Amino acid sequence: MSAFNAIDTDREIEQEEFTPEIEPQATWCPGCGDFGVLKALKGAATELGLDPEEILLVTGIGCSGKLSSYFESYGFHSIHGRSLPVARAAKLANPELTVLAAGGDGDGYGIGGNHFMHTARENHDMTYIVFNNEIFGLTKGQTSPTSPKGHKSKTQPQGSAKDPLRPLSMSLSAGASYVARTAAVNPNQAKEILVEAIQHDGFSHVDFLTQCPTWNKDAKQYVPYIDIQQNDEYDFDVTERREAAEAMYETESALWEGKVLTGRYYQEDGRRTYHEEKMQQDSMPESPIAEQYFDDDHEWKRSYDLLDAHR
Amino acid sequence: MSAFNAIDTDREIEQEEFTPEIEPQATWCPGCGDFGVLKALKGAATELGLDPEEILLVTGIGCSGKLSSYFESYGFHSIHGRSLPVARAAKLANPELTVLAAGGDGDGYGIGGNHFMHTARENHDMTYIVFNNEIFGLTKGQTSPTSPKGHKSKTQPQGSAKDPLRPLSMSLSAGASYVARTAAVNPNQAKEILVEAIQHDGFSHVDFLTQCPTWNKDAKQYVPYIDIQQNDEYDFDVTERREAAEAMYETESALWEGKVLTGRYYQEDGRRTYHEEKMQQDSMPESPIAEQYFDDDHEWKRSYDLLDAHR
Amino acid sequence: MTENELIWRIAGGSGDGIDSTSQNFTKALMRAGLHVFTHRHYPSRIRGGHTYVEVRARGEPVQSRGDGYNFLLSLGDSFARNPQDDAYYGTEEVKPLTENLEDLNEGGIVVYDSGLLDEEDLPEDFDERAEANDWHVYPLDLRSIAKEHGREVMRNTAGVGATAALLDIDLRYFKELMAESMPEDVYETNVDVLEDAHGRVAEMDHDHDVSVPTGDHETEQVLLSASNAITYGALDEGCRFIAGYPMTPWTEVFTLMSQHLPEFGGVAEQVEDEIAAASLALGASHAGVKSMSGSSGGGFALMSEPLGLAEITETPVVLVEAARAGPSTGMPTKPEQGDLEHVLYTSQGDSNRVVFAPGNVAEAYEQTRKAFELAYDYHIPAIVMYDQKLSGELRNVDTDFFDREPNPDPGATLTEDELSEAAHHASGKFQRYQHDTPAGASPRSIPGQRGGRFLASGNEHTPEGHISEDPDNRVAQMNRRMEKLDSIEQDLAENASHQSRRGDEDATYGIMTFGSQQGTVEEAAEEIEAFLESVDECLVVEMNASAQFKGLVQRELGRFGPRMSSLLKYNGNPFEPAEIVEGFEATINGTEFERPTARFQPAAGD
Amino acid sequence: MTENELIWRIAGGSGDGIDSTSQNFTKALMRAGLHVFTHRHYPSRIRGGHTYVEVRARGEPVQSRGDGYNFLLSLGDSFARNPQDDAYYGTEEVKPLTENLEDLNEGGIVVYDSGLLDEEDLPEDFDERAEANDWHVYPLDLRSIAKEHGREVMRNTAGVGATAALLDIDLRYFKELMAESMPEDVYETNVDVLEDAHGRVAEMDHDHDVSVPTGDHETEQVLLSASNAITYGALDEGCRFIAGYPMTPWTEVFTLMSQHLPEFGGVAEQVEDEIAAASLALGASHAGVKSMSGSSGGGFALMSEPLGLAEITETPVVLVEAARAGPSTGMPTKPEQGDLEHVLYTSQGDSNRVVFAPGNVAEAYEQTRKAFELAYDYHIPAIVMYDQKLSGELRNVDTDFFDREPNPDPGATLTEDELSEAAHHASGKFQRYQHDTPAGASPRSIPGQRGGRFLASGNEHTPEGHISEDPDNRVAQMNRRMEKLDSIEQDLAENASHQSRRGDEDATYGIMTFGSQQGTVEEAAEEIEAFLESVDECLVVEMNASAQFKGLVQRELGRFGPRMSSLLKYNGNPFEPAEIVEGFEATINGTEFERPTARFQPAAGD
Ligand SMILES: Cc1ncc(C[n+]2csc(CCOP(=O)(O)OP(=O)(O)O)c2C)c(N)n1
Ligand SMILES: Cc1ncc(C[n+]2csc(CCOP(=O)(O)OP(=O)(O)O)c2C)c(N)n1
Ligand code: SF4
Ligand code: SF4
Ligand SMILES: [Mg+2]
Ligand SMILES: [Mg+2]
Repeated sequence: MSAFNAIDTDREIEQEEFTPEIEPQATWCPGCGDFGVLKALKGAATELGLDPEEILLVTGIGCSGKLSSYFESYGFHSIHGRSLPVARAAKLANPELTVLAAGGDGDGYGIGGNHFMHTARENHDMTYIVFNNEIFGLTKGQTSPTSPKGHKSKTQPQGSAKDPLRPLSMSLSAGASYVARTAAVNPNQAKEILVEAIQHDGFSHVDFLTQCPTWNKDAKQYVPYIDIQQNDEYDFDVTERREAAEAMYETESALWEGKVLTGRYYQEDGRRTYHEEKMQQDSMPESPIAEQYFDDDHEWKRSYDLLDAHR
Repeated sequence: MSAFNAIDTDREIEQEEFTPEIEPQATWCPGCGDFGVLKALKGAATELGLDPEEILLVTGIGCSGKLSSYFESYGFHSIHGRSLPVARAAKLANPELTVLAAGGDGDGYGIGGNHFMHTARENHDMTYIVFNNEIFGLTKGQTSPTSPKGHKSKTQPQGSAKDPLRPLSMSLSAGASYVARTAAVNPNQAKEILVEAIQHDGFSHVDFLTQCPTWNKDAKQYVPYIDIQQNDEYDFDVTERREAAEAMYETESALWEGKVLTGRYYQEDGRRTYHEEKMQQDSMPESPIAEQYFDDDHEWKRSYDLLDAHR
Repeated sequence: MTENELIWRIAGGSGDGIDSTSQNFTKALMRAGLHVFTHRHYPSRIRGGHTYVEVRARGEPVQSRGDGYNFLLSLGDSFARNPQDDAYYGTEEVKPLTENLEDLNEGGIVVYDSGLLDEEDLPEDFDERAEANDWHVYPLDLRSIAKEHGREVMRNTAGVGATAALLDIDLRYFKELMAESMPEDVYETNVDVLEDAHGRVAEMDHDHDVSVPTGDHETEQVLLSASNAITYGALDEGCRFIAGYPMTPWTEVFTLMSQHLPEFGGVAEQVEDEIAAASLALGASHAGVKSMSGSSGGGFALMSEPLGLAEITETPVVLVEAARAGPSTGMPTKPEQGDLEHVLYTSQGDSNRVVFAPGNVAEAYEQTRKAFELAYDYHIPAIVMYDQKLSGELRNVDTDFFDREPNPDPGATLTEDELSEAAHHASGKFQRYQHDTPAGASPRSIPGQRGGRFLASGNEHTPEGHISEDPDNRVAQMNRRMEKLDSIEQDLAENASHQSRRGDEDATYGIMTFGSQQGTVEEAAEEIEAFLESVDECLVVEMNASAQFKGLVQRELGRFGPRMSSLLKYNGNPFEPAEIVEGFEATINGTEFERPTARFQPAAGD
Repeated sequence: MTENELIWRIAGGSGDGIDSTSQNFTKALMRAGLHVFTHRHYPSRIRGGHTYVEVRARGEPVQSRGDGYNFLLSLGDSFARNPQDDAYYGTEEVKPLTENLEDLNEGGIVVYDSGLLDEEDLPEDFDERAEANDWHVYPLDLRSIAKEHGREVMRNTAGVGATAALLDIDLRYFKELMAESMPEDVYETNVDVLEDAHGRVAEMDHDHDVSVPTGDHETEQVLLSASNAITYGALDEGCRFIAGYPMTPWTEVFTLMSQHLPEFGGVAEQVEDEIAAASLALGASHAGVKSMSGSSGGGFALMSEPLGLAEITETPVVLVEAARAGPSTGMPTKPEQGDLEHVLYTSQGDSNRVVFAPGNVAEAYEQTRKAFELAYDYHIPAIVMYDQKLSGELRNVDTDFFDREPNPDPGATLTEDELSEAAHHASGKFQRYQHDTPAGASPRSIPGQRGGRFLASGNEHTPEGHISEDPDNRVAQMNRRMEKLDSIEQDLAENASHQSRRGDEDATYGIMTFGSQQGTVEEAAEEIEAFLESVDECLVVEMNASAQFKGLVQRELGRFGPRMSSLLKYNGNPFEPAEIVEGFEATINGTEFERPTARFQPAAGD
């Protein structure tokens, strides 16, 4: 018995099913990289044969956060920086759901940075997509934690004095088990990477370069880009942490100089997901907790059985 | 003229001046590693000839947070996880102060993790001491972000399912320009490292292993320890980021196996502090802002001069 | 009072086992047929520092800690700091004795451990005070007795033996309890210590009047604190997920839930901070599991933003707020009721939540269950507020009280079958937030259900959850969300008011209070109105400095200000009955309220 | 009203330059001698979506947006989504026209850009409605006029030219303003567009009655919003540090401060989140700099914990709360006054803060200065609360109003000389938190000062700041902190009430409101009491759903509930005068309040 029949259906899924008829067109600005994420995600979900109703997509606040308005599935458009804690609990409540979290660079690396680090180390089996446009889009163009040093904005009129944060390196140190960077301008790679990330068992982090033509005009549009898997100059083993770390460092530094490197950086297989770790320690029930409430045969324990300690 | 005559005095400083007569004895449990931090800090401050009144010590909440009660100086015992934002603003307000921040592993790597990362990347010229006892001390022994996987506590009765966080690696990826680990059981090294950290121009991070005999009995007492600078097996260049990263990774992994490595891991010289970066960009006045209010000759601009834009 | 009650206080340093010793003592008295009540006092410090537990026992039910106390067992603080000139904490060694003398009633007993405290360390005026107050002092070398048979820590057991001898309590109960909890060899040495101390004291002169009352329970009793009761209420109501971050005193409920949830088929998560904790509770609830989180003081403050998210997305959740003395870190181990307004109003925009403030163990259980029920029926955050005082109070309750059915009902949640009949947008998106629904809540679906997809959004939204700033939709959604409170008020009025009124219907004077003493629910103001209508003057008793509960009543009713005086206490200790009596007299007679421990604030003149 | 005022509305898509065009239009009218007032409406969207600005101009001072409006310049939304079946947002292209018709007064003018909107796209009933309402409709191909001379975006300029022609406004003002802000070549093409559009329209039939009133300013005027005024108040009061994180509408003040502070010798920091932002403000203030932070809605909610820290450590700080429609993300670009209780009570423990709610540009300046003054004199957090409505309102103010001296006084702060005379513990530690001080605040020292070392702690503390749980010390410290509010109330009563009362002293009926319409200060309840005493019935007008301001008055006074009716609006738009008139009639006559846009709540019967 399952109370959740959208999960693991074998219906044929069409890509259009992921377009909400109720709001089929995004309000992103013309030329915005966010369209690229939406398209890649629709493509990936279709390729994976996912049912819109077995996906929970949790987003933060920002232009990027509107993804859940434009992608048809169960959605949770939460608050700024908190998509990950909402998402990972939903996964614990029902591990059979496909759980995706998404948000901007401000949302995920700024205000939400700590949740990012802690979710990564726990290795929850979910995918986190960060729309990295190196800017705060929705609030009209302020410096973000990935904006290059010297970047001028209304709140940093003299230019940012801060070194930008290194999202890939941080992710690896924190413990993400799949780390990749792709770009809106590279739709095929983006879709493939999302497919891999969703398939990956564990926490997968995709740093998605999304140009913001409205507020980040000076920044490169992320072209030309180099796919490090396609380019002999960047030959390294994505399963080797040390090599991955170097490639990430180089990629992050290169971007500040205007050179756009993308691709898979790290993939650790065989590491237990958080769910598996908890099972291992008898601190997680075998079947999804969410099902208990729909299961008439479930045996409900009661506190009356615990009173011995109080006599 | 200075309104702050405790700064840069050339008085002879005695170590006892750092003991508050009003509360000369700490309430830490017998055998607690926190005593080691207090002693090392008193020693370092004396060696550096600092006046208690030119130091601002900002602490978080935890057993560790009580440091400001037992170290005589200007102190700010703030709230859980927020010592760094309080401290770095004080430094901006008056760059001539010696600013120290301190707190526990829960305080700094758990709830305060994001401030740690962002303060590091900004490279504020201050020292951050984390009392790492791999446990929540003050709240009575719950699992902390550095508790080893499998660690049992009241809130994780079956054992922690989480990989502990890597404080040194995170610090490096985030952008700290001085990173070291020392231990309460190694008082000489601890003092020397604190001296270096305070002298360092930029953000220095000291992960200070402090045994908690009350709640973390199973954990090693951090003996025997190896000083990596004293041991030929660990020969690497602390000014080389890549080598430092490897040494950190190894050190963190070793600790989970019970092997205690300590020493200096990374030192980046010549990088501009945040204050210098802001000066460079004309977004920071030359003399301490705090002095303006005591300077009768200071010229105070007024909004009346800005009205042209509104006519 | 001495004849029909015992108020026994055991004092020492943190980490000296005061807590567990007092708990066994209380259980023993309960097993002996008495009603019991404990009050705990401890510092924010792991080892050392003055701590005590008071145990009150009567033949009748006990509601409060009582006035003063009549038996002090002073054990010494083995982690005391050495005395040092100018140190503001003074001589910690003698504190287990000296700090407790002020409240000791006339004719009371003092037993102190002369093995830890030399006679010359006693305060100079000690003998004088003892004489003036007719205290009966027994210096006993408990430490040596303990050491003689076993280990020094067993001096607590020796103290209990001495108490039993002085009060003529059967040792049987203590032995039983020790046997249940200790390994054989430890048990044996403890019994030796117990009996030895008992024997020695039994031989002494007993010229005091303190005695243990007698009593008899009709049914079996259990001893619990409100923290236990909240935990059990949550478990029985089907809560299977908790996320939290430790903070005193919230840690108690969090720890208990963490220990029980795995065996109950649920999950407990300790996470990076309280913002995450509350957000996880929302995530799990959204995905179909009855969920809770909670914190104290500053930790609850961090939940402000997710709390608002729960309100607008109508995600059911129960939060526990375990209050302590504020503001900020304040006095982390001391009780206060200063968080009422914070809990009612924190988070931007109009609040839309239910707040319970249970007043005792039984109410804590009932109201926690009700909190879950309302949260899941009405899709609203429900907050159970309690405080350090309640979490430290152990009380006896009939075992039968807990013989209830668990409730697995997920509330206003549809099954897939029901979903197939429910209202959808033409495109197939489920209308989870309909404009008009009978009781306020619009039934929800759960991710993974076929036919249930919708968007939950912190932005104002259409019936399907899509972001909308349309003014008419806005008004409809706001009204529906706000109406829930009316429905809940009605529901509670019909089914369970959680408010109790005692005494004469025609009383001229009244006393009103909430929380640790009595329960209240936001918005359920009708009964209070009727009460205030009926009395001429009323004293409002609360543990905070700004009269928040009185303010709430005034806010809701806009009347009766001139009838209400306030008695406020915020020095870290709960009220004693005598303070309330004096405050009440000040209300009626206009006499001066003279205690420095609390503040009387007369009603504003008309 | 048509004769003596113009209410001009310019509508289009976000990103189409509506804002700057309307601003220049307003300045032009101001320069022409009129009093002006703008109202801004925009969606939470960067490009496209229906946005408008309304400009009201009169010969007399203007206090509100007025009822409806009489001139629509509809420019089209160049980022409109294409119409699609089932999409709930409908046909965005025509929204700049259709969404604005409801409020257009009888006899009003409509100018729309026929270059963007074909006649066949018009709503079916458009002609009918125009006729029924006697609207005068001018379809003009503004887009082509713009393209002909320059670039398409200049169609705004064409629209202004058309407006000027229809209303007979001298083009001189517009040209001057364009000359001041545009590079030569852009200016020239714009002038061409302006004149061309003007010329074409001037030739048309003008059978409407809409006209521009005349006026004359005695002194030079400046045009500002409350955001400008708050910024200027802060700068003039010596604020030299700000930390923040962007959030609408708080971003306005934060951006303005960030732009000005470097030239004013201060520092502005954009940081990782709002918890950090508030904490930085405390850190800088502690180290001696007058500091501020602030946010909106959820961002302010995150400041709850540091706010409490400021209260107990007595760290002076000014926070701005720029409210918007909640709960949670709510309607981020729409005004509401739903955060009042949140701002008053968030953070655990008894609150100890001052809240200002200025009602217009001048008050925003004055009260921000006062906020800093009180914060630094009394060591208390002071909050300036305003909202989207005030931040979007541009008003003219006498230039002379700003001709004031800056205030570098650091408040209750000692110099080293004064410190050497001040009270110290025997060990030399400064007693920064003395039990008894005349006005509530105990003067502070600044780190780095010789002889000033002390500990600031979020825990309850001794005079030197060391952690203490002593009950007597607790009561003394709490009382002193709470007393500040009394001192402040007195200070304000004597020096600056920030409350204004208009109309007849003997009025039987009253209207009461706060914030965007009028200022109020927590605790300064006496004047309100006198006012309520004097009237028989009172209508309380506020932009939220739960009558928070009325609740506050009732909480403080405990009386007058039965006298106060509420008029509540929470659909995202501010009140229009006619709604208030109708609400007032409902109060007095008991007539039905029939508008769906707001809710009337009669006073609870006695
Ligand atoms: C607590 C909180 N602080 C601030 C905001 C305002 N805010 C909304 S989106 C955003 C940042 C947007 O930047 P990013 O996360 O990079 O997303 P983008 O718009 O660029 O996709 C901010 C600061 C908020 N909604 N909540
Ligand atoms: C916001 C908030 N959450 C929780 C707490 C409770 N708390 C106090 S100290 C502490 C953790 C202590 O652990 P750590 O930071 O490692 O310090 P230690 O006591 O081990 O030195 C916690 C959770 C708090 N004070 N504030
Ligand atoms: S502002 Fe930037 S990120 Fe946002 S929708 Fe426009 S282009 Fe995209
Ligand atoms: S509990 Fe642990 S960390 Fe805290 S004082 Fe005791 S030994 Fe030290
Ligand atoms: Mg961004
Ligand atoms: Mg710790």
